[in-house]
Amino acid sequence: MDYFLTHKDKKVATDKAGYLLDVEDWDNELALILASGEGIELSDEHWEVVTFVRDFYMEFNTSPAIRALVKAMQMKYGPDKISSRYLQRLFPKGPAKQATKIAGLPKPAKCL
Amino acid sequence: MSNSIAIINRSAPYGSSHATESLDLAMIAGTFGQDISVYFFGDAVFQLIEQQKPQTKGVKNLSKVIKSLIFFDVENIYVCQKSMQERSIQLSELCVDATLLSNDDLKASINKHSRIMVF
Amino acid sequence: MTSFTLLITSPAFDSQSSHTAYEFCSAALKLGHKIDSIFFYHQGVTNSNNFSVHHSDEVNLHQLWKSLATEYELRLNVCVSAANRRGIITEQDAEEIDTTYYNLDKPFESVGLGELMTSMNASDRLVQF
Amino acid sequence: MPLHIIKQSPFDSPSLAQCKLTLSAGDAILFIENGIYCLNHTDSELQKLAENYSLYILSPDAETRGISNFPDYVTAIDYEEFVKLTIEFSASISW
Repeated sequence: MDYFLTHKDKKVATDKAGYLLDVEDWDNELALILASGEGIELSDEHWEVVTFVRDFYMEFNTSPAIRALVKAMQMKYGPDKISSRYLQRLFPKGPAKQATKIAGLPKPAKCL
Repeated sequence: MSNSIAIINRSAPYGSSHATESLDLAMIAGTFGQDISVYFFGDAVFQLIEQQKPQTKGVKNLSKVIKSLIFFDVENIYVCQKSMQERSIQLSELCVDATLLSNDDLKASINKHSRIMVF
Repeated sequence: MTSFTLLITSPAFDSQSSHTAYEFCSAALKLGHKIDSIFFYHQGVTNSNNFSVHHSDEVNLHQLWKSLATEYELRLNVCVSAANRRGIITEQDAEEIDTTYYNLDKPFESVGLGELMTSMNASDRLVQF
Repeated sequence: MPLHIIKQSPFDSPSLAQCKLTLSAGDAILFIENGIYCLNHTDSELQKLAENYSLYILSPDAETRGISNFPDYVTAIDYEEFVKLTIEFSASISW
């Protein structure tokens, strides 16, 4: 079975859980659609995390699990601002899961 | 010492799945707060070459993945000096700031661990 | 008594190592030692494939592990990601990819790699095959 | 002090050569599976190795391969003794 989102009159392929199959399909408007599917209205704080997660993936070819995400973001924004609680508040169903989905990245490995 | 983990990599990247699944394991060990050391030995030193450029979509650039280890709390990265020399690789060609170990240091370092895995 | 975690990273049929692990495990149990878990990772996950078919006069490691696990109540843990990549899936995985067939069944259990960490921390020794 | 387990033939794998680089006083080597063929590998100089390290061979694997007369510098063991070795040594490395 094929799964997809419709965006700009085009079909964008996803997996069954709604993660994009091709990171290159992503753009800012698609992020809004993906976010609304998660019941999240993207604030500036959300965008900061989503952009960070996407940049991390592009730089390291791997999605950051929650601890790695906190550690990497703290290095950039400082420990006062970033904590796992802060990320959890922005992405209640799990920052690693939801932020990667909205950032157009593949579903994180089940290994964790 | 009691529960420290050593992962000895000795396989070249891309030709087999050893490198990929070994790195997955290292990341999870780090994430679980284990005391972990990762060794690059024999052909595995090729995993550390900075200038890797996979040409196939869906094949991850392992040098990039190795660079991310630090965020997964994998901080002890060691590379065998002899293996580098044998393959005429310079330290400047590596993608991370790995600790270069002489043969004696390599032995001593590995011997500190009680859980040793080879990939 | 010593407790062991056995890590199996070699394939079930294509290498002898999984069979060595089985013999080692049997010997350790006979000597009264404890096996905390047998963890299948990398190519070792093929040990859990229920769809492997063998002639009746050939070793069937999948069945041997099952019998041993049932007799001694052993934990046969299989890394979910390594298994899925090699076409070995549970009933739940099958639902996720819209298929009705699955080939990983009890007492093999699909788990995350964190289970390996937990098991190693509980054991006196780790031996890789 | 690890127990080094060699399971690949020295003729097609660097296992024994790599293991040798990490040996230190008190270590032991156990030959199993195709590692048994190390006995046939003259370049490996096992006899010399035996002067400093304990060498063991898993006898069921040797006999499977048609090797039953072991040189006196290796000790032939069975699976139960294999288990005991992994307990005697603080760690094992499967090359």
